[in-house]
Amino acid sequence: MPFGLGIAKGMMVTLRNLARKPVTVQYPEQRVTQNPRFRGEDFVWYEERCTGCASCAKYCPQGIIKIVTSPSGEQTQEGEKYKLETFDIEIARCMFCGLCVEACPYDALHMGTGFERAMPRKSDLVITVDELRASAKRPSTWFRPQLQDRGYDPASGEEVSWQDAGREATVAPTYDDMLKRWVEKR
Amino acid sequence: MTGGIEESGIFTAIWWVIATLTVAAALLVVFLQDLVKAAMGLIGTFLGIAGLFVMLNAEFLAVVQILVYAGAVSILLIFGIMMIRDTQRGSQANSLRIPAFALGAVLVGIITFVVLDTQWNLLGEAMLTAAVQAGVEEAFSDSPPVLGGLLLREFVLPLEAAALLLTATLVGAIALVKGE
Amino acid sequence: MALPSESITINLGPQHPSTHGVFRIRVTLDGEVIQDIEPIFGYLHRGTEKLAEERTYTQIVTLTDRLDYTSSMINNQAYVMATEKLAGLEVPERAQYLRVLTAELQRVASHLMGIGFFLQDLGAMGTPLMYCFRERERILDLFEMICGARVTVSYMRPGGVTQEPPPEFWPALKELLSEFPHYIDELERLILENEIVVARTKGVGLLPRELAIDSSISGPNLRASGVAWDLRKADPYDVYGRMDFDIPVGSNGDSYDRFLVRVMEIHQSLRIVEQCVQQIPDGPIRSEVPYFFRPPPGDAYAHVEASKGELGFYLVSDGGIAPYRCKIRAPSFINLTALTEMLLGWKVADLMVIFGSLDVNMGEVDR
Amino acid sequence: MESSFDKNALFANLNDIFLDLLPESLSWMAYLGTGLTIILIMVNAVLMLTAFGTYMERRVLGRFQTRLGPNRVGPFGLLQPLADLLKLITKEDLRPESADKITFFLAPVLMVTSMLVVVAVVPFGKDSFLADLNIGVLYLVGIPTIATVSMFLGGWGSGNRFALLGAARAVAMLISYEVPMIVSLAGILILAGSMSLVDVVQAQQIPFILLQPIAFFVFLVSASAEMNRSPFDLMEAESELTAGFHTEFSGMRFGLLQLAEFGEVVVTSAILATLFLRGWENPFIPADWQQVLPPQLWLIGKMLFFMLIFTWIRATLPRMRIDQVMAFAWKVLFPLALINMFVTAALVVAWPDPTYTQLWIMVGVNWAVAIGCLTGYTLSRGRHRQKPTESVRLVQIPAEVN
Repeated sequence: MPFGLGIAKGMMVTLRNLARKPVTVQYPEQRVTQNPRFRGEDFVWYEERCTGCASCAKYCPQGIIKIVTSPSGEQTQEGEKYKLETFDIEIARCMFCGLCVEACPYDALHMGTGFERAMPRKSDLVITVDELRASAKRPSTWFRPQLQDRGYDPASGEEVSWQDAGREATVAPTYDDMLKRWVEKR
Repeated sequence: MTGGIEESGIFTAIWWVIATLTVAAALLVVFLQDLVKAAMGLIGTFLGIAGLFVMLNAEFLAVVQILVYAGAVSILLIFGIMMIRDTQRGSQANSLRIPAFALGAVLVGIITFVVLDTQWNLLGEAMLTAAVQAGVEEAFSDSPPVLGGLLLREFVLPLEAAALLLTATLVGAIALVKGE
Repeated sequence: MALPSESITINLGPQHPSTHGVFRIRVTLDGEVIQDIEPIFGYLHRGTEKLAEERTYTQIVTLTDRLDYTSSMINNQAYVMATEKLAGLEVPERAQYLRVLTAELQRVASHLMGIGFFLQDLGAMGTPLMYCFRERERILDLFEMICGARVTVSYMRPGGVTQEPPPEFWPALKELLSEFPHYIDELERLILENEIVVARTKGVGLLPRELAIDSSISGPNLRASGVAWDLRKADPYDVYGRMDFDIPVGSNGDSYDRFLVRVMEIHQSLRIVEQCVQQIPDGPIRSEVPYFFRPPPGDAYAHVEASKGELGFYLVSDGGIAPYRCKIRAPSFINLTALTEMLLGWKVADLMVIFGSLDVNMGEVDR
Repeated sequence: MESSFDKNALFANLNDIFLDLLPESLSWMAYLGTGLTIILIMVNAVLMLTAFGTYMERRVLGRFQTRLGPNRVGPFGLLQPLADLLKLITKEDLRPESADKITFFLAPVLMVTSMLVVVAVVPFGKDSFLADLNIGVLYLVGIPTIATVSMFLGGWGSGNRFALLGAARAVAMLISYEVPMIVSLAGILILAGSMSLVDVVQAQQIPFILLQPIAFFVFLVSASAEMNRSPFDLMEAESELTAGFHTEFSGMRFGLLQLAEFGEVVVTSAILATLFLRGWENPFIPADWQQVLPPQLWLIGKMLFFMLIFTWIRATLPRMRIDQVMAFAWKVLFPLALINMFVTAALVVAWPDPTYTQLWIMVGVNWAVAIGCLTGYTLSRGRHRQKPTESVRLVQIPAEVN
């Protein structure tokens, strides 16, 4: 093997790559396609589905979900539903592991799709209950096979109503049902 | 030379500027305490001398001066200086100060005497024959071939002797530094 | 008369372009030659082991992502295996295949990064690094498809994995498998026989076989020193026992061998992925494990062949919902034990090469 | 001595213009004015080319790495150099406490100066150049040594140990690479019979890149070492010494150093084009043919070509180690340059005044020598050299199927 052939081969590789199309994208104008399961920062929350059980808060490894409830008087199949007064997600410390979503037995909390929430102050990095109520309902399909099975893609911009977000449309499941489905379905 | 420029004041002015700078740099070398700055002064001197060579139409010598002295020699010098721990103060207690001063004074005296005593106008009107004029112009128009001819024909023995001497020096230096 | 020269001490790091994170080496140099080194670490200490003591078993998975952040999947796998051993959990077969599949993809990604940064340390202006990252991106895309995150995956759970891959995952994986060998070939043409790379790495930073074993170095670094030791073969976990793959073993134990072993392991990992795709059965992907579970008091140690070496988790349970103690045997940390022996007498430029060839990750070293 | 006036049309024209403008008593100022004007043009041309060179280098390097490179400022990112300049100027100019004031100030200035001064002898057209020195080629290699001094001063004066190491490397390396560089040019000088760059260009009936392949290789390598480009960028090896001799420089001082560095690429490309690719003439077709492009454009085109090659090398090759770099200079490049010198000298002795056919025979002989050298070197290395990839083997352990 003549000396210098290795270098020559390497030079040819770089030369070939010169002709190749760049793989990088120009971020604000172009974006890479985001997968439906992407775990983004803007949580999607359906107040109608939430009972205020605070499973999410309990399951969060960082303890960043703060929930304050009061009795609402509204009865459901299992009993009284709670009224949510505070539902703060301090996403400055959030690591987007999705355990809160995994924990939600009523499919009320979903991961979002966004990733552009740079803020000058840490206090701005708290998603309050008002923001959760008002935000666009484009849930990520992470840990939501029912959305995925339907072929839902949050990137399409389509919003999902609270009736469609659950594993079953309206009827809240029993605990046994829930446990069974929760464990078996995955 | 097509005259004009050389006879005008600019040429002389530039010469004065370069000469002053060279002497100033040389004085810096002598008087500065900081060794590195003194070395920088030395580089300045070398560059000034190169400039003077250019003004004397000896471009070859000028470039060699820059290449060898301003480039290589001074770098090696600085390299050596850098290895000294305290370059800021230089050598303060120097017991040889007075003898050195005396020797320097004698040298300056000799040089001054030689400069004053020499009959500088060697190529005066009387001696400037047409043949000499032609030779001078040839040498000035393209000095490297002339230099090469001189070095490799007339002075080839001294050149080789110098080369041998330098090689011996080099080998000796390596032998000294490397130890066994 | 040998002239004595004065040695100088320089601090490489903690902020330095090629210490792969925040690692600090105090180097005493004689000219360019390394006389003495003192590695100093702890700049990235986050107390993972302590944090694990106040997380539930499931929540700890998220911590393991951040150990060696270039191979989160393998960390997840090691941790959940320890938990399963501790709690005596069954893992469905499909989940085991999915674990092996993702772990091998992660190994490819991690090795690509190791190779890329190694060549960056050699001074190759970022080109091989860019190529490596380009290929690694494709794997990360698959991870995003499968679990919604690219680096901090948190994909595995005690008793299985979180989610079934989406239907589009399988064709994407197939495409990747068909194109990847081509990319690796290109990378090999670019660097493997390059005279400068060979001159810079052959015979540099020798790690003799005995020293490697004595200082309990593991992973590609050990295999480059001529020891055919791979936990996937020596102590097959999950479904590695069914996989047909070879172990690249070096003969010199120099930087080049360490680097080449990684390149060759990429091919073997791709082989394993292919076999996984062929063999994977249908079935559940997670056994019934409640979110808060209390393993019986006792202890368990599980180890996997991570991309950097043997990654072990030692868990002690006191019967509560969180482990009493969690000890992590981080391969990067232990691979650094022979650093001094490997570096002494080499030049500063070799320091980067040798350190880069060890492919350590500071997230794991400092934990 | 032949004055610049006689050969240099550009100079003469400008001088005439100045003479017309100025009154008789101030005619001596015409010379000065002409010189200063041409210097101004040249310096600005070099600086503009350097600015464009940084942009091109970054774009092309980006494409080599399958990314885009700077494309935000202005159309296609063309204003990126301007943005860099603005950024560097507005940045705080820091000088470390331990730095030596004078050397720290002098280093960038000296470096830029030495880079710019070299351009003086590069002819950019048949009758247009700043100076046609009769020692032009020597000047080309002589002046850049001052850059070495400035690198050393900068590294030493920063009071930083990384910088000091970088400076020590720079000095050791650059001094050694000057030797093969100068010797490699000997072949060209023998062929051209003159040290003047104008004569060198006109002597190239066949471009010297064909006639002097070894000299081209040696010069290319030593030149990239002189400009401290990869694979010889030891003195600023960012993965080892953070930034080498310019670690402590910031703001516009850093900018000047970078300018000098990229400027050296431009200047070296110009030198390469002049010495090996017929300078301002068209590269391969005989000179008496119709000129397609104006000479200046030919020169700039060739410069861009060489800059591209430098970028290509930079994109591909890793850095060598200091001892390997030195060994390469003394054990490979220097003997090669010597061989080339002797072969060329022998050929010129054989045909003191070669015809076109004899020139082509010379090309053949030189290439044969080059290939012979490569083969010989390979054989001498190959005796102990196995294929590098053979050191790792695959160990097969059968799968235990359960």
